[in-house]
Order: sequence, then structure tokens, then C-alpha cells
Amino acid sequence: MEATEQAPLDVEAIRADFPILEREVADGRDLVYLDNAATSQTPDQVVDAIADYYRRYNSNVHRGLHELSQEASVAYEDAHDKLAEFVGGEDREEMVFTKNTTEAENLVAFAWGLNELGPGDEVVLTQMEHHASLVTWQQVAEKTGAEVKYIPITDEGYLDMDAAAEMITEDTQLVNVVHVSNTLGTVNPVGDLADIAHDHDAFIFVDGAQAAPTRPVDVQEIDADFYAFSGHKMLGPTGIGCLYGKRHLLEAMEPYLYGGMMIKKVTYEDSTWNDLPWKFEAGTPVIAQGVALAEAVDYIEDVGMEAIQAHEEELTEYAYDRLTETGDVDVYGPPGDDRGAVVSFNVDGIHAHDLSSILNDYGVAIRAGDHCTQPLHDTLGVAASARASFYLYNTREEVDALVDAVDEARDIFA
Amino acid sequence: MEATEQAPLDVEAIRADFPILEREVADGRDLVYLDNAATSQTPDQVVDAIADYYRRYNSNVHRGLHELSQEASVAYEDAHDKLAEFVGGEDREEMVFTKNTTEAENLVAFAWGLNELGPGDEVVLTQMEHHASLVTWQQVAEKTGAEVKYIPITDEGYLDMDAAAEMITEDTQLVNVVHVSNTLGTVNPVGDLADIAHDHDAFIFVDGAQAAPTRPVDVQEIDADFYAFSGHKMLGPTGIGCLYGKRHLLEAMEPYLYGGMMIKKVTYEDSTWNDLPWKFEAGTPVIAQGVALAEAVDYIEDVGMEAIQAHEEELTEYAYDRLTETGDVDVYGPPGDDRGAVVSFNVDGIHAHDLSSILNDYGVAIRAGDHCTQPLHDTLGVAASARASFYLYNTREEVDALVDAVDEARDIFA
Amino acid sequence: MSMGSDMYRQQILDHYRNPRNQGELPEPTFSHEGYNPSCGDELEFDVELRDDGETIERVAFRGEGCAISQASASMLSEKLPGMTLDEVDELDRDDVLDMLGVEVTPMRIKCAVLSEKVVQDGAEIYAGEADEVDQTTTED
Amino acid sequence: MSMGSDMYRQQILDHYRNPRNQGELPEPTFSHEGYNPSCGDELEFDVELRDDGETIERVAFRGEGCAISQASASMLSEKLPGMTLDEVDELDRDDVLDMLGVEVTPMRIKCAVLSEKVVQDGAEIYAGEADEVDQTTTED
Ligand SMILES: Cc1ncc(COP(=O)(O)O)c(C=O)c1O
Ligand SMILES: Cc1ncc(COP(=O)(O)O)c(C=O)c1O
Repeated sequence: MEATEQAPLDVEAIRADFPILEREVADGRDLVYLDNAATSQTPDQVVDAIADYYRRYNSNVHRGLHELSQEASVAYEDAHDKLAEFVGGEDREEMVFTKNTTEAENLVAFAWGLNELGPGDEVVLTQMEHHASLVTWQQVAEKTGAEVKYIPITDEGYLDMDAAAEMITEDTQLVNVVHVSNTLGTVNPVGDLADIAHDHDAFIFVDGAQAAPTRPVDVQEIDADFYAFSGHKMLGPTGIGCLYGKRHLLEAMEPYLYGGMMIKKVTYEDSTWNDLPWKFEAGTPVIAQGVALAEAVDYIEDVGMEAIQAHEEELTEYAYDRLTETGDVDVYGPPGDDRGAVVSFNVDGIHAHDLSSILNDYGVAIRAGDHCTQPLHDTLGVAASARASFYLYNTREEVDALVDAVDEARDIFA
Repeated sequence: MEATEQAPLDVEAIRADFPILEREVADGRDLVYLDNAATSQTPDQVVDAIADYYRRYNSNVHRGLHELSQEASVAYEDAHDKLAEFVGGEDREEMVFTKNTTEAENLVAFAWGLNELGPGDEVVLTQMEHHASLVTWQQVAEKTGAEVKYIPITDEGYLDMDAAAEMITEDTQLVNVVHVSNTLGTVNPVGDLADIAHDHDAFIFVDGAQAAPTRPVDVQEIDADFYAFSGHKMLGPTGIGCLYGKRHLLEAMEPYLYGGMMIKKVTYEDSTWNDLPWKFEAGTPVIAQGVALAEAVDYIEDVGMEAIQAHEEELTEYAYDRLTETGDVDVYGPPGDDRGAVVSFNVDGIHAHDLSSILNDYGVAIRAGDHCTQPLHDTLGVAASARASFYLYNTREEVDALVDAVDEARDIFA
Repeated sequence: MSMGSDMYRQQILDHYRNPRNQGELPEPTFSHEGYNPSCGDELEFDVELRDDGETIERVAFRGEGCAISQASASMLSEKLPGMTLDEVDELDRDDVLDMLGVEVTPMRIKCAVLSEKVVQDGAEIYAGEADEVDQTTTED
Repeated sequence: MSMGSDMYRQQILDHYRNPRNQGELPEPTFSHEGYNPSCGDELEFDVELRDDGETIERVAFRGEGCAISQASASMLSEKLPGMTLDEVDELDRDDVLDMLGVEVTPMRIKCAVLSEKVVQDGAEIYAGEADEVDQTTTED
């Protein structure tokens, strides 16, 4: 192994924190979990943080004046600070906890989009947007009379930045771009897009669902107005997502959902709203999930985000190379040395779903389908693809297991 | 102890399942947790179900074709069936998982209210609604031009049913009523209100946040169109709520949030929606929380809901009697033998927040404030109240501890 | 849990590679299409009835998708001629799985039964027993 | 964690029961009100400056709420006369807690500091250094 500045991951030690990776599937095969872009596994430290919450200080927040409530409140508020800091935000006031990335998109679409957009306004997306943003802005446009445009992709799966520069105009109110494509693996130049958007007084919403778990993110460097990601894709629990928003934008926005916690004063006639971020968190919030996600951030920071990224890049390139050794595999998106840790592909003559069924028999868990990017698949000219995606606990041996299982499928369908 | 048809709870055995109840607070006092209406504690069985999920079959649902995904999907779908059945619904298609009761209210408000209400339409609430429904329908009314009316309460804290019969008219589109008041403890005649609403072709939304955890609920018997409750108030985790809706209503409704999972087909131009209940669950759902909540239902059913209710009624009446022994305590709401397991009160000359601070020193955790019913508190003529609320693991000794601590507060403020 | 590879027996692969009755009928009594969102499978069946208005004379189908869905359509197209609509209505999941002759993993059941559902829905709509729907879908 | 009952020392209770400087000033230089959502505490302060436009001559307050918030307002009202607005601006949480002379539990800090925040915000608005807001609030 070459000397690198970055100490490599101790993958064996990491795997010991993830008991699920010891599991057997398909009548006795070792699980090879390569579906990380769908959801990541959860280390014992995070599971223990959840159990500790319920066994020691579970309570509603902001509401009681007793000690349990105080402890839960402090932990929940601190989790906001930690997650804000994790992506370079200033503090808790810029960090709203949602249910998932999808809800973060909808929050901005409802609280800002429905109130501010109208005929003549444009929302610029990309052809590789996830349904979370694509369907949301499409429907908001339909309701408001605004128009949605899609920045096209090149043959190699990059964004066509010339087209972007032309499509983003004075009519553009928002640019919504996926930071790392969950299908193509493309790492988009979100900072450049932010500059173009801001030159035209448009906001930029960056969908960081695949980026935040896998590389250092700095919303201030990007100059992102909004940045969203999901806990369950970064070693955290299901049921929590994060919306970073610039403070002055969140302050100016109408609330999203209504109820307790998000209000200041309520009468039978009218209500006023609470301060950030609580204004956007109606009802009893995702307390245990917030505490657990903060623990996941600790785990990631202990391992080191740069090391995680380097490990993933190495695995991804290796997988890309091995999968394309034979001539019958189409891999979608940029070359293996310039992409996030997802590799979507099709093998000639084998439907992706048949492939994944067979892979499952060899213990290899991948995803097959459209990965919530149906229109992109239409653009690629396929109904579905198989997708392998990697995370910090995956190994080269697991890539080999994938390639071997693909071979078995070839034999069956030969 | 008298012979009852219903075997009494084995409270000691139950308490052994809740390690948090062994906790010490306030420098060495035993915790006396009487803030159950805010959030309930979580038994080991539920915590173990969460840990088991993450350690054994954590996966995204509906999306992979691998074994983990299959297991997670089945567990998550079965949880819908279980929760539907828990309140008398038919099956999963009538059961949508949300983040909490508040989101369930907002779901109907957004997907139905914003689309269907207009000037001339009326939404009838009660004076004792929680902010979850009160603020939500107030704001939807403001956006749509509809009007909100409040069924008044009697001096004893019951709904004024004569007024209700007059206020619900042909203009009424929806009646939203809290099943058990989280402040007054009033158990509302939701079946009668449903009849009145239906006589006028209005829908009825029942807020069951305090009822579903504490008594048998049958939405078909009530003839509720919508029924909502929260996992964290019924031994389940934070981050999950339940919306029961009649199938044909949910089918006819527009979607709520947009994104993956809730769609069927997506193009760059348009989208179609998935079947129930997934149409209303956008993005990666609350998988672990669904699994855990199903486990909480198992726990409740093992203990027996009728036994839980009987135990609570006994404790509530005892607490009511003991708190009113002296003449200086105002308890709000109906008599002690006709209410849910909440007792809100004020002690002459002691602000509720001062009271709760002092109680906390004696280990007694209650809530002080407006309990998310600010307008009701205005009606009661107080800014805040103290609230003790009971659940299956509470004991008469804990009620005594409450009363003793109130005495100490009296001494301090004497 | 059964092994997924067991699904890909020779018979299935044969029907997948060489689908029977693929194409269109010139004068179908009714046609109906269906979609399985979980695999993106699409199928459209044409059905021609005998003069009794009851018995299937011929069927043809067009489709795209995974081996399970397409082989199932091909095998079903061989089985349908001679059956009455009532008999079609009585077909259930087990009949389809028997017909396929392999153990279908739970994740793939929807692929297997799509063809049966399309023909049943088409027949019901034709008989006026069901509302017109553009497309049958298996739940995602 | 400190004991909450320790908060209710005689001095606090005395100020709560017999608030000093309660009422209104006939000609306040400025007035400002505040609200603490967590306890529902309300306070309104009137402040009269000396001719130098800098130094506080007199204050009066009206309010409703818990013992901590009301005692804190009463004690602060005794401390303010003679202070300049700059000195008021420099007051921080610790000064208030020192003034109260008890250990305030974290849950009740907002009650304790409401009076200080109201006067500071009022002074800043008066000096034109802050935007006009109707009401100061401690975060819920
Ligand atoms: C009657 C009632 N309705 C609604 C709610 C809101 O529940 P949640 O905060 O879980 O959304 C509560 C609890 O706070 C409640 O008691
Ligand atoms: C790029 C991208 N955006 C958005 C999402 C939606 O995330 P979630 O399902 O957690 O809302 C995903 C994952 O599914 C994703 O990969």
C-alpha cells in the first residue's frame, strides 16, 4: 500500500461496531451489504445512545420544568448545534430537524415556495434530481403557476454547465441541485452553481443526502442557502433529517407545520411564532433521533471524514474497474476515479431485478430499480439499473464478492 | 382489596420493565414520574425491539430486492396493520405513519383542508383543543377564508353539547375534537359529535393523543373519519405518530408531502401517486419507529388495555381527592371519578412554575405551563397550571409523594 | 427463505428468451395493461373470446421487464385459451406459482402475479364488474 | 444539579410578595415589555433618565408571573437607579444571578434574566441601536 497522508481506515475495527455485518442471509451466506446509498448501517455506539436515552432521560423537551425534561432538552438542543457545525453552519438556529431529506425539501417548498412562487417564476433543477426534489418542485410549480426546468447532463453524466449558465436567469427563483447523485455518482459543482444562482438573485437548495455522509461539507464555502440530508444514510437512525438554512432566510420564512412548540402566543383568534429553529418543528420533535444522530456524527468524526472519503474513493474505483473488466456491463455516470461511492450498472441481457435476486443468493445486497430517479433512467434509456454503493465498513473483498456473484448471474442467463 | 372483574395490574412487575423509574434525580431523590401526558416512558421490550432492528435487519423498505430490505419491509408493513387494528381500523391502508399527532393534523389540514375549504365553510373545534389542532385549523382557515368556531365548555369542563348541536351546521366541513383533554381530563362524547357532524355532512377528526394510550378505542364504533395519536405517549418511541383515516377519504385525498415512496410513475413533466397508505409517506419512512411502536402495542395488549384504564382511573380519583383535601387547590375539569388520567391544578399563591421547581426537588416530575392549550388557560383565567398525569406504572405511593411535595411548597410560600 | 437463483430454472429462462404469444391480436375482445412499480415491469394483454362471450379463444401480450414477469406472462398465455372468464376470475396467486413451477421469493411475487392480475382486471372491466381503470398496478 | 427549593430563599420570597417599585412612572423616558413563554411571565418596565440622557433616575415595573421573574424584576428595579445605560448594557446573566443570591436551576434561568433583557432591549431601542420590537421574549 502506498504511503498516503491520510491514515487508512481500520476497517476491521470499524466492522466490529456493526453487528449486522456479521449476519448471514440466504441460507448461510455472509451478508455483503452494498446498499448504503439507500440506508447505512448503525454502529453499536448509536444504538447504545438510543437505549441510554430511553433508559435514563427520556422526556418531552421545552415543556416540563423537571430534571428529565431539562436533560432531554439540553441533549436535543446540543444535537442541533452539532449537526449545524457538522456541515459548517453557525449554530442551532440554522439547523431544523425534519423526518428525512424529503421533508426538508417539502419544508422549503411549502413554507417558501407555495408562498413566494407564481407565474413567470422558474425553479431550475437538474436531470439527475432525486424524486424528493423533483416531484416536490414539480408539484409546487403546478400549484403556483411557476415553471420547472432541468439542467441536462452530458453523455458522461456530468451537469452541462454551459446549459446551466443559460437556464439560470432573472426569472429563476430557486436552483435545486443534488450534491452527489445517488444514481450516477456525479459530484456536482455546487459552489459554482450557487454563484450562478446568486448572480441572478436566486436561492440554491443543495440536496446533500449522499454528500453529507461521505465527504466534508461546508455550507458557507458552498454558499448554500439550504442544505438537506438524512440521518439514516450517515450511521444514524431512521426518522430524522436535517435542513440547514441561512438564518435570515429561515427567519423571513413563514412556518411550515403548525402546532405546539412552534408557537409563541396562541389565542382563539391568532398565533405568533417561536424563534429558530423551533418555528419549524411542530409538535413533540424527534428527540431520541436527534440524540442518536449527534452520536453518529461523533462516530464519523472519530473515524475522520477525510479517511472515510478516501476509503470510499478507493473502493469505488476498484469496483468500477472490476465491473467493467468484461465488455457486457454498462456503468452510468462519470469515470471510476471521479465519483461518489455509488456504481449503477446493467449487465447485458439481465434485468436489474433478476440480477439483484441472484446476487441476494450470494449474500450480496444491492439495490435494483430506478433509485428514485425515474426520469433520469428514462434519459439513460433504461427502466432500471443495479446499484452497488459503499461506505466506511466495506472492503475490497466485498467488491470481489459482488463481481463473482455477477458472474454467477451471467452463467445462469448465458 | 375488593374483587373486581378486571384483574388489577401487577405494577411492580411492570415497573421492572422501565429502568428509568429506578433513577434518582435532584441529588438522590427517587424519581416520581407524573408527566405521562407529555410523554410516556419506554419499556425494555420496546428499546430492545429498536436495538434488534438496527443490529439485525436495518434496511430501507420497498426498494431493495435483498433479504434485509424484505425483512424490514414486512416488519414495517405489519406495524401498519397492527396499529390500524389497535384502534379498530381495517388494515394498513387506513393507517398512515407520521412524525407525531401534530403532523397527522397537518396532513389532513394540508391534503384536504387547503384544497377543499373556502369562504363560507366552517371548521368547528372545541375550546379545549390542543395547539396541534387549534393553531393548524386556525391557520388553514386564514389561508382559505374559512371560519373557525369553538364549542364552549361548561363550568365543570365538559363540552357544551347544546352549543355543539347549534354550532355544527350545513356550513360545517369538519369537526375537530380532542377525545380526552390533555388539560382538563375531560372524556368527550366523540361518538355523539360524530353523529352530529355526519348529520350535516361534515367530517370528524378525533385527536386521540391522550385517549389511544389509555383506553380501548374503536374508530368504527365512534365512526371517526380521522383519528390521530402519538407513539411517544403510549410506550413507543419519539418520531412517530399515527393517522387513521377512512379508506375512501384517504383515497380521495390529494397527497401531502412529495418525494420517493409516495409516487407510482414520475416523468420530468408529471407524477402519479402510490396506493394507500404509502401515498402519504414521502421519503424513507420511520421504519425503526414503526417496528418499535408495534412492540409497544404488544406490550399494552399483554398488560390489557382495560386493566390499564381501571388502574389509571383509580389513581386519578385518588389524586383528585388528595389534592383537594385542603381548600387551597383549584383542580380544572370534571370530577375525579369522570376523567382521563390528568389532573391540572393551581395552589393558591404559588405560581405553577415555582411549584414544579420545588416538586422537582422532591423527585416529583410534573408539568407546569399551559400544556399547549393557551386559549383554554385564558378561558380558565390562569396563565399556567401544574399538571400531574398517570400511567400504568404509577402507584398510590407516588400520588402521596406528589401531595407531600405540594405541602412542602406550601410551607416555603407560607 | 428460498434461494432466488432457484427461480431461474430452464423453463423460466426459456419462456423469457422465447416468449410465446408475443404480439398483438387483430381484433381483441378486450385489452388491458398493467405495471409493477417495484420492477418497472409492463405488460399488455389482448384477449379474444369465442362467440359464447365466455370462453377465451386466443391471447397475445406485449411487455418489458424482468424474467419472472415476462416468463409468467408467456406461460399464462399458453394456459388461458379454453378457459372461461369465470375460471380466470378464480385463478389465484398459488395457481400462478404452480404454473411457474419454481419457488418465488417474497420480493418477487409481484413480478410473478402481474400477468394474472392484468388479465383478471381486463376481464372484470369487460364484464362491467369493475370500473374502467387505465392500468392495473401491483402495489409498490 | 442544585436544589430548586434553594431558589426560594427569604429574600426572593420577600421581593415576590412585596415587590419594590411596582407601578408606573408618570413620565418615563422609555418603556418596554417582555414575555417569557416558558413560564408565561410578563414584565413591563418604565425608565426615567436624568437630564444627561445617560443615567437612570427612576424605574417602575408591572408584571405577572413566577416568583423568580417577579423577584428578579423587583431587585433589579432597586439596582438600576444611578446606573448609566452603558452600564446596563454590560449587565450579563451572572450579574443577575449574583443579584438574586441563589442558585437558579437551568430550567429557570429564563425567568431570572427576563427583567434584565427587558431593560436592556428597551434601552437599545431608545438609543436607536436596535430595531423597534413590541416585546422582548426569552426563547421558549
Ligand atoms: C390532546 C393532544 N393532542 C395533540 C398532542 C400533540 O402530540 P405530539 O406533540 O406528539 O404531536 C398532544 C400532546 O402533546 C395532546 O395531548
Ligand atoms: C440524492 C438523494 N436525495 C434525497 C433522498 C431522499 O432521502 P430520504 O428518503 O431520507 O428522504 C435520497 C435517498 O433516498 C437521495 O439519495
